[in-house]
Amino acid sequence: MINIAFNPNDLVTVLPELFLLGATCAILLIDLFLKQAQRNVTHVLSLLALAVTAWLVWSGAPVQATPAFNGMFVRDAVGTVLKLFILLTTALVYVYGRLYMRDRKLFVGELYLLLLFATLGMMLLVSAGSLVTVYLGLELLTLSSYALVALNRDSVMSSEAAIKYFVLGALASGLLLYGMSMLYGATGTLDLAKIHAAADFSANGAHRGLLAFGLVFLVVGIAFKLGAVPFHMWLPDVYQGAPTAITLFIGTASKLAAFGMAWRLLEVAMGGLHAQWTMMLAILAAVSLAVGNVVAIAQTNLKRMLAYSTISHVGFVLLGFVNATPAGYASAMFYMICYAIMTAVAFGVILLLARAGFEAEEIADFKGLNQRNPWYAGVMAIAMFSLAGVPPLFGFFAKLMVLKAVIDAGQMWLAIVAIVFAIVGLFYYLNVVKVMYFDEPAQKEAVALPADLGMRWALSLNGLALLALGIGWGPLLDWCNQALLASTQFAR
Amino acid sequence: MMLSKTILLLIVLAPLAGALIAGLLRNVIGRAASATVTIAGVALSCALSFYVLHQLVWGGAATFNENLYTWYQVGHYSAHIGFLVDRLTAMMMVVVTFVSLMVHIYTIGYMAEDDGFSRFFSYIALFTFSMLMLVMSNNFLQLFFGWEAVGLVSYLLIGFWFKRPSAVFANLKAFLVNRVGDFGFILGIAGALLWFGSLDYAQVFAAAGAPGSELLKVEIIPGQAWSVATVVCLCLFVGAMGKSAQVPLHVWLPDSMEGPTPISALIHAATMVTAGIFMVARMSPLYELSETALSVVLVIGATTALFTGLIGIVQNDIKRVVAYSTLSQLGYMTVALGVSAYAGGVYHLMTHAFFKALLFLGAGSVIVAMHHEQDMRHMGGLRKQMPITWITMWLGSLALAGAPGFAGFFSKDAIIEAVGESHRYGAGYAYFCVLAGVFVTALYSFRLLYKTFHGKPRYVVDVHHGHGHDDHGHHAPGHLAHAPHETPWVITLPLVLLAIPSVLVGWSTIGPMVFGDWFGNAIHVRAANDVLGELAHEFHGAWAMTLHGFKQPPFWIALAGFLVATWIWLFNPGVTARFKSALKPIYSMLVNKYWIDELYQAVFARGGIALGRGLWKGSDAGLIDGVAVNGSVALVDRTSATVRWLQSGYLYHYAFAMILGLIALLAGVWWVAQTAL
Amino acid sequence: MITLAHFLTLGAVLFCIAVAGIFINRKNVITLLMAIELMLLAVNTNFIAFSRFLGDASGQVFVFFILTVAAAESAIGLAILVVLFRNRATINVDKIDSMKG
Amino acid sequence: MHLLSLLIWLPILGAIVVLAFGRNAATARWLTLGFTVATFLLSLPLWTGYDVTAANSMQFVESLPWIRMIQSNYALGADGISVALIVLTSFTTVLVIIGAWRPIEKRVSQYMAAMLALEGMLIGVFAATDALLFYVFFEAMLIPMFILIGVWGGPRRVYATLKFFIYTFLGSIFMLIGLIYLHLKTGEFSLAAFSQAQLGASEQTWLFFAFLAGFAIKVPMFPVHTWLPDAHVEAPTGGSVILAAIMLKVGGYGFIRFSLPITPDASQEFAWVVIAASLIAIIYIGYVALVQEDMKKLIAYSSVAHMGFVTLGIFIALALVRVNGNADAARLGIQGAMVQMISHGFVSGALFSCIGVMYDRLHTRLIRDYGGLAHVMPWFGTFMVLFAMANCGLPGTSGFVGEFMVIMASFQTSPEVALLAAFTLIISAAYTLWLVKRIVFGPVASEKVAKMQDLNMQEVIVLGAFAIAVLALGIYPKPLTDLMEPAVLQLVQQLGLAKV
Amino acid sequence: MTFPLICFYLFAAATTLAALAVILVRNPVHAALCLVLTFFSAACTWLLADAEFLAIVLVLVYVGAVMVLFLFVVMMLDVDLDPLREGFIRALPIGIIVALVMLAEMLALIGVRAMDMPAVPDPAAAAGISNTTWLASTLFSQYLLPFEVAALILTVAIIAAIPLTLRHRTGVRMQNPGKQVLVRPRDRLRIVKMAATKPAPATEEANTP
Repeated sequence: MINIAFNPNDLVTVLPELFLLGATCAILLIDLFLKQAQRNVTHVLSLLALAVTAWLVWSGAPVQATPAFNGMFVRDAVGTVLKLFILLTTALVYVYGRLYMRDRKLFVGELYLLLLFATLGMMLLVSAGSLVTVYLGLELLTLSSYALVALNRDSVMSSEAAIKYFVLGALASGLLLYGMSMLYGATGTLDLAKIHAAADFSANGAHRGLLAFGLVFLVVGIAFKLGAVPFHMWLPDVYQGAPTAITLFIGTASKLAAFGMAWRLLEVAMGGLHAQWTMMLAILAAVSLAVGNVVAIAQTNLKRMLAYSTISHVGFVLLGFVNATPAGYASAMFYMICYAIMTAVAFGVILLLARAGFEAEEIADFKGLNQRNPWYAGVMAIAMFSLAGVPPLFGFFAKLMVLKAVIDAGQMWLAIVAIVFAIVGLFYYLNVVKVMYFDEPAQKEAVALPADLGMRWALSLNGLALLALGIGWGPLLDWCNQALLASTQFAR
Repeated sequence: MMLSKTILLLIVLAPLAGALIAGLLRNVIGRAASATVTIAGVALSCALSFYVLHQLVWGGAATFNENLYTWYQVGHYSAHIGFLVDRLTAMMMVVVTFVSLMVHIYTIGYMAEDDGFSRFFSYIALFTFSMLMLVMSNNFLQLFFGWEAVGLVSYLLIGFWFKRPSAVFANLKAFLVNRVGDFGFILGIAGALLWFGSLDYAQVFAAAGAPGSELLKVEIIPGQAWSVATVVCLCLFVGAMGKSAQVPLHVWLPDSMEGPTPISALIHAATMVTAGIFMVARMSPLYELSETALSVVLVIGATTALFTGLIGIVQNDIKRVVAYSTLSQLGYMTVALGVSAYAGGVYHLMTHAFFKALLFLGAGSVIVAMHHEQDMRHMGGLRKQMPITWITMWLGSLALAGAPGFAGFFSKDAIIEAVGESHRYGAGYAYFCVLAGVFVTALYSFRLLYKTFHGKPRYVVDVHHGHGHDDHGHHAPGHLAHAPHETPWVITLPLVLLAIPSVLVGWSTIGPMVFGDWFGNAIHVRAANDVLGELAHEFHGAWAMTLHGFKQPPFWIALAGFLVATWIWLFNPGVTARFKSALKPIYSMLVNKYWIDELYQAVFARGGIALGRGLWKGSDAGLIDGVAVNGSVALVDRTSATVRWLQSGYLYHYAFAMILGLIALLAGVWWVAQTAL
Repeated sequence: MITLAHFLTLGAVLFCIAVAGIFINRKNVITLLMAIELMLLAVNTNFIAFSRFLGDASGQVFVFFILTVAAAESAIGLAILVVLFRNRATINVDKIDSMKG
Repeated sequence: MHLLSLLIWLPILGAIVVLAFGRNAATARWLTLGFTVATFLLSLPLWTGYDVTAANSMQFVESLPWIRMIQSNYALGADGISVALIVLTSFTTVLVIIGAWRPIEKRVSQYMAAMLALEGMLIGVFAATDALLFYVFFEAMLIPMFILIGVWGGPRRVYATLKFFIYTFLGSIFMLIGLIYLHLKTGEFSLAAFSQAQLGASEQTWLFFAFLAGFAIKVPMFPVHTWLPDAHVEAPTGGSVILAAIMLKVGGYGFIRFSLPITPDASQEFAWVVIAASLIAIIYIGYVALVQEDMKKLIAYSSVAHMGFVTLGIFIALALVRVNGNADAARLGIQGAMVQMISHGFVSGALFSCIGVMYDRLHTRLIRDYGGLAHVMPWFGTFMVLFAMANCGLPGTSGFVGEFMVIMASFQTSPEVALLAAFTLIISAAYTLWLVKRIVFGPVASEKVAKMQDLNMQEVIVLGAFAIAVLALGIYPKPLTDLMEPAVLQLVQQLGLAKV
Repeated sequence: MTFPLICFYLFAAATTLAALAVILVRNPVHAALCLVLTFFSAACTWLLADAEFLAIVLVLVYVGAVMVLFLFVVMMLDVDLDPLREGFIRALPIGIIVALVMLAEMLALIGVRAMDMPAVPDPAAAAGISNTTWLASTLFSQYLLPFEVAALILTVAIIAAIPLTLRHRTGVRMQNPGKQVLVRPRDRLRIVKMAATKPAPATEEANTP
């Protein structure tokens, strides 16, 4: 009597995820038999897995969005773009973090497995077609993240960060679930596209209150994941407390995933209520910009400063949402990708400079870097200028597109708020450049950097990418735009 | 026939070439060559100027008015560099180049021992170039160029001995005061451009002369419609006041005596300071449109003529006496302009150039002889040691005082009579001033002669006191290293050459230049204002005028001045002390130059600095930087330092924040839902 | 007769108690976790109620997943708590503030 | 022939080359000199090749699609105004490099690279005809300048450079909002499209103020000038020269390129704001300059005052063409502003170089530490006096030309404005010559001053080149005004047409 | 008022009170026990909504596994209780106010009053199948993918929890019985040969002068 409707084609649709799952399981088994000295095998295998997955994502990208498993999963262009960058940034976490983690005796199989599982969760999340998949993907990601943050279990900071992250994350997912239950109640379905179709979004709709009510909780859940004020409180502590490589992961890949979640929930499911949520997001964006930028100024810890900087950047991403059109989402996605690349550079340099027993996470640790390691000082400066939004670096163009979206939405005041706080933001980014270039180093001689050529090349390329994308950002923007156009069209 | 453009260019460029060679290559070519090349340039220029004058006066050459090149051309606005050479110009060219040549020659002797010998030649040649550019200009732009260029050279020369603080103070002061004049001048030019549509003299005069141009009015102050001619003329006259040192912008000229004496002769007596007079004469078609402006010119000129002369009486520095005399004489010229007797003014300009240059160079000769002692209180009885200087100085002083037959007599008498004839507003006051001025002129002129050349020597010769360089200021006042003796021929020759025209030039020129139509259309006087034309009816030749002069009040007044001066300074030198104590308030007023310098110093210099400091500290550093810029930064910093503690580190606070955020969003949605329904 | 409103109100009340619990219990992490469990219970009640009143099974399926995930979450959360306790010898939230500002 | 592209990218390529191969200081210097000289030589064909008779004033046009989605192109072009400023840039940079030959000793390759990058971006600003491209160059040049001041600057360099960066960024980002708005309005980013956009009165008003924010700070105008003195005082000599000689011009250029054509009606309505600020700059700043104790600060303030003439000339043109209907006078005003910009480039560059010469010898910039330099450094004294005279607008020097034209033009519409503007004759002479009096003239101030050496080879080249430029422009400005005339004419015609 | 409704009220009241107790009692152990009670009562209300399977799962999984885990941890950590209650009274009013405001907003927004609709006939009962079957058919058809993902999540929980809590203590002395057995006497005892005589004390002689 149980009718298991199983379409084998669905497996093709989820092939990248399936492969990654298989690879993860394989790595799990292989890793069990490796001695600590052979851990590099896991490293290479994981990178390989990510690369193949990325290739599968890219090569198998369907022309049209393809749902699978009864609409639980949708493979569409937005998902493709986000997944590729998620895979890329996760790979960067491996490359940048290897020596750092080894120095801290965290170079263990679990690191790789949890990251792979988290990646899988993110891929699921950004392709989710149902509230259930959103929830499960999210939990797969966050549960792995909690563990990753706590991975350095002998560190007071790490465990403190983990507990904060965990409690607040659980609270947030509780709130999100509450919202989902309301949506379900109002529409009788968990499928995102069907919610949009079934819901009566008109002002006098039967379940209008329920929908609006659920929407608030969804927004809270999204805001938490992104780190928008006032749901941002976990972010600075987690950034600071987590091992830097994990911070890099949380700051880049999982933010991309959060963007995907936001888009799925807000546009695909709740597009009809955009008048409501744009208003909410506008306020959250304004507050995030203000708090993020202002508080970042007072920071002396670079990771913490970058956390507040993240909050402010999230404000910008939300600005893109305010113009609830494909172009607006495209600008937000563009911004998020840009942000991920920039942040990867910043954390990459921190990781590069960190040694056993030395975290290189205080801003003062960067004093006179230009005299010691001019090339990486340059890379870091590029990242900082880009984060600050100074042309011709990539960060500027992301800001440009978002501002365009906001102004297009007629929310001039938001644009003004954004730029005013972007100015405030200049202070702390420039401060880092100032420290690197203008201050005298604590010690004159060049610091021996870890001899990981792969990391050096990756970091250099990553930094130069900010410059290159600042000149040739058109294709990426086009890509984002087309992805969102196609996906939004399909969702309707 | 036409004047050759090449010749005119040569006149201008020859001194410039000399200046550049002497200035830039002075270390290469040496002192003698520097002097030679500049003198050659100026001599060429002088000769050609005479030739041009000859061509114009006797050769029947037409007025030359041509542009050399366009400076800029924007729409119908254009500015050019070009020459207007008519008789007025030619006369000025001759005066300038002649006096300049004399000064060049004189300088060889005067500056013989100075380190800056070549530099000095470069400067004065450059001055000659600038002054020629000024007088030969056919447009306002080039006029202004020359105007400022001579100011620059004046600045450089006053501060020639730049190690002396007083010299660099004086040159700054001179430049700034002149700049005040230029401030008005440039506005006048702008006004001419606006209302008469061009920078070109000919076009401006044509537009101004067109019927109805008097009706043009402008309301600078709302409700007060002024004739545009008045505005333009007054503005231009401000420039003239600066350059020609009219009250109240006269303060720089006495201080300019810090420069070497040849400069005082060339720039601050003969040529540059008369640029204002020349300019007003050149602008006569404009000035004729405005009675108001002319009245102002008249009153200012008269005031200058009398009151600066008074100061001359109490000065002890030989050059300063001559300087105040210059001021006073410039006042006379201005008065002439004010009564529309432009030709009289220009004529006095010319005669004054000769005798005042003579007086200055003579004074310089004395100074050289006295080893750069300038205080007359330490002179006396020099007539025996330096007879040539003595005689030429006497001739110059007689000319200055207006002794009948001398050049100064003709020019000054013409002016005084013209003033007496005029019915312009302020003419009565002016008449009183110029008459009183005659007395004053005689007084200080002869005082100078007596104190310098007559009586007993009041200096001491310390033969033992070093030898070699006559460096300035090395000796105590009144102590000389060597006995004074007559100066070399390079100094005395110019004195003699200048004395000749000082004495004689009036005889042949007064008729045509003042009472005739010598200047032609270079000077334009409306029939109603033509006081010189009135006087011309009574003019029957120079001889008759001289004889007539003996019957006129100026002569008697001058004679009175002479007698008083003789009585006091030749026979009763001690009486001055009694005068001083008896007329103490007046005396101290004169010694302190009516406290005008102090007033300016307090109001403009110190006031300006105080204002600047106030603006800087108060507004720039205080308000804009302190409050707005750093204030907002500090505000952000403080906010940051405060707001960061919302991130308390406590888990429950974090949870609160989330819950509160949720409640706020819920409330917002609820509120929007309520209002929407 | 039991209506949807009854269940929803129960859910809301449970939810609010959970919120109040978070506010009141400022010190003990475990109680915080329990409050969150209460919140999940409220959510589940909602889902079940909606599922019942809509005649749709997916709500109940969702609850099934929530229960599963909550179990996993508790495992990880408590593991983190243990790690924390080992490092700090306390689970007093007031003492866990080495990172702030 | 992609001349403009070449001019932009050659120095930037040079920056990379110098960074890569400039380990040795001498190599870095010679390489940089080579690149700058090449750029300068390449910029000359712009001037000689510019066709003043052509119908279109925008020449050397290049266009490549850049960002298709937002219709932004890599579009370059130069009219007379641009050409003049580009040549000024390439000329000045050569001198800056020569001037830095000896004084810059630490991290030479980075200094040189920053200068080269700056040059390329500055040329980019003047050549861009796409608003986004313009903005990118406009902002990007802050980065090398930030580094230049911060690394090679004086004791308070951090404060100064941060202030400089944030101040200028603040203004320009408001402009960015305006650009985006215009983009949304027109669908593209080309300046030509922007100037043809039909805009309502209120739109124009806020756009005008957005542009004003950007350019006023750059110029800088009162009351947003306070970054300039600090930046100048702390910057190394080369930085000061570039800053004063070229970067400030970007503001004036922006007014001409953006404010006037895009928002003519609002510009007209609010011209009084700019005119008032310009007049305040001329008088107020003049007084402030008078009392400065630091030479660089004094010249910096004087720059503010002089740039007041630029803004005055530009905005007086609006009143002239709109109210008085006097298009020729408007052209005169804009020409005056442009000539003033070019001239100020030479004069301020030269003055900062002079101060650099003194600073290199005595390591102080306080006026009271100097005195009697004419005695120990006669050639230096000559140059200093020349440039001081140019600074106070002596006819025959370039400083006079622009001021004269602007005063003439402003008198055509308002004698009162001209009256206040002409006040510069007095006040600029007062502060400049008082400065000269205290440092060049007077008795030799101290033993240290007595030991100062006269100019060396590089300094003579730098100051001599500046002097030639100052005099040439002062004596015969027509080639420059002719070069710019087509562009100015076109602009003035555009101004005549109301958009509302 | 029907019997199910009375039951509902009873269980709901029990749930609420127990939930209140969870957040108000001092001792975490008591709180955990109250939570168990809450879950029980809630499970009963679920039964009233015909969700038998989930009600049982709640009791089995939650009460049986999760709550036991909670208790285990509470007891293992042996927390000092007194400091944990500080500030409780101070926070109470705020907590109550916040909760009430929240409740009011929620109820207002949901529009509870509009929700007084009766339940549709139980579809499972209508189809003549059990609730569990009904659920399972959905779960394994429509929700196959999530089901697999849920399995993954449990795997992650294991992978995560083990390294966090498993601890190879260093410095702990343990006995290895195998080694003990294999030990030989000569491993423990070494016979050292020493000289029989002791050298005479030299110190006394040195001390005598």
